[in-house]
Amino acid sequence: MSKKMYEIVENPIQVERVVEKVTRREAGAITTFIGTVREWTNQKRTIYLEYQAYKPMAVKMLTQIGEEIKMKWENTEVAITHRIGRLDIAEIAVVIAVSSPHRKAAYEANEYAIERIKQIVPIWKKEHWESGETWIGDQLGKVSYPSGQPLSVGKEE
Amino acid sequence: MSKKMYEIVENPIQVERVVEKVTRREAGAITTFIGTVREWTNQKRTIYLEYQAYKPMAVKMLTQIGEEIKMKWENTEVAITHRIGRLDIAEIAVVIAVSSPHRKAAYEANEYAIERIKQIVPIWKKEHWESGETWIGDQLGKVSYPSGQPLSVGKEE
Amino acid sequence: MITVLFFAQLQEVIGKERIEFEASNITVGELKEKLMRSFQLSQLENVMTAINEEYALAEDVVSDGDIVAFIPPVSGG
Amino acid sequence: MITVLFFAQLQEVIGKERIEFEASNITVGELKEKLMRSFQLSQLENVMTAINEEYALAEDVVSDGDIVAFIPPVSGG
Repeated sequence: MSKKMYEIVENPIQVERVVEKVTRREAGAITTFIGTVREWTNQKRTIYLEYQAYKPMAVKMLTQIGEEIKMKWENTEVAITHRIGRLDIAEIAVVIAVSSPHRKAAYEANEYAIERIKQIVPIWKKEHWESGETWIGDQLGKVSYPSGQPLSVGKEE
Repeated sequence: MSKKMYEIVENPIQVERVVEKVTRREAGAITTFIGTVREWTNQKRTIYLEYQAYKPMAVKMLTQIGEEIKMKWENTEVAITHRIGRLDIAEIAVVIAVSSPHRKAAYEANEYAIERIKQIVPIWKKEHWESGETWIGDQLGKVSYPSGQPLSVGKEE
Repeated sequence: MITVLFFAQLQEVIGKERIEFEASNITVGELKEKLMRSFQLSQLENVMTAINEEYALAEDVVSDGDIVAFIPPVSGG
Repeated sequence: MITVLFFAQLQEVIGKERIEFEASNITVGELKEKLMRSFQLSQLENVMTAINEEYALAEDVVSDGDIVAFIPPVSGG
């Protein structure tokens, strides 16, 4: 099909547009996951977020996740759009839509998609707090890297 | 709040409008369930559906489901819109949106909502097949009532 | 006066959305019996009942002014 | 010529999005060693590597014309 099912975009995401991509006559259930920018994490207040992606590889990995889902859950269709750049509080960072003839598969496959995104898709989030900024690394058990650590600044080759 | 979180409507449902009702600065995850009209059920082809509701009680029951969710999953927000009247294939019958600070609760609470709707909300679906029509009764184990049965037509009092 | 509402297949079988009649201190169970006789309905057993938009039990009493609704197995969603 | 891409905190620490240099038949592990020395990076161990947009292992070989990307722990979603 000619619709782009897996996209990295720089402008606000329209939920309806992503849902439309998976809407089919044979599907009775569509689930979506919408990830938004949360203001408070534990006691820390986020001012805004900045997402960066390795774009071509991110699209490839999103596509792979979709293929994995279609193998695991029969007759599902998947669309994922992730936004990058600066995002303010309550703005949408990611929309995952899964359609299926039956609802159970639509819920399970959707949750699988977000778990896999957090594992393998090369996208990074930088939290801008009131008190500073940090790149967040979820992949290896919520590791976070305060700027400049654990890497020390060096000179160029 | 003044937004109508639980609604029975007769016109097409905008997913975005329902999502907006639960969008909050403290939520990082929003899940939606979108129930659409499926063309094929087993080997039978649906031409269109007709939904009927006992409207005031349906809104009351949707509200109750929302309250149940807020008791079970901390800091969730819920909005549900169900459409009635005639619906064609692939049109949206129901949208459930749940927001939460964390995604696990948003998925679980959303699935709980659709299960409860199918148990207690006074809304009925009439399938118009190629070969006839049937009111569907899901509540007691997928009972269906071909028109005129098991009730026999009688005269008025 | 009691108002009784019918939906879905029940509404089609009875041919009306609502009926009104005089009665008081009748239970839901008794009301069902009465309607089954009046309309020659073979069964209302697996049809739930609501009084004033709340689900009711067979032994609950219907009073003057109440709105009773018969709720066939639901199929929303 | 090999192209190496940096992202997130790595990009900030190194101060560039990409570097290019001559090399051939070098493994991912050897390339990491070389970069750690060149940029005085204290660690690249938990940074994954992709060759031409596919995740690669330390023993995989980088060839002329390849694009190598260092992928710090991801945090999308």
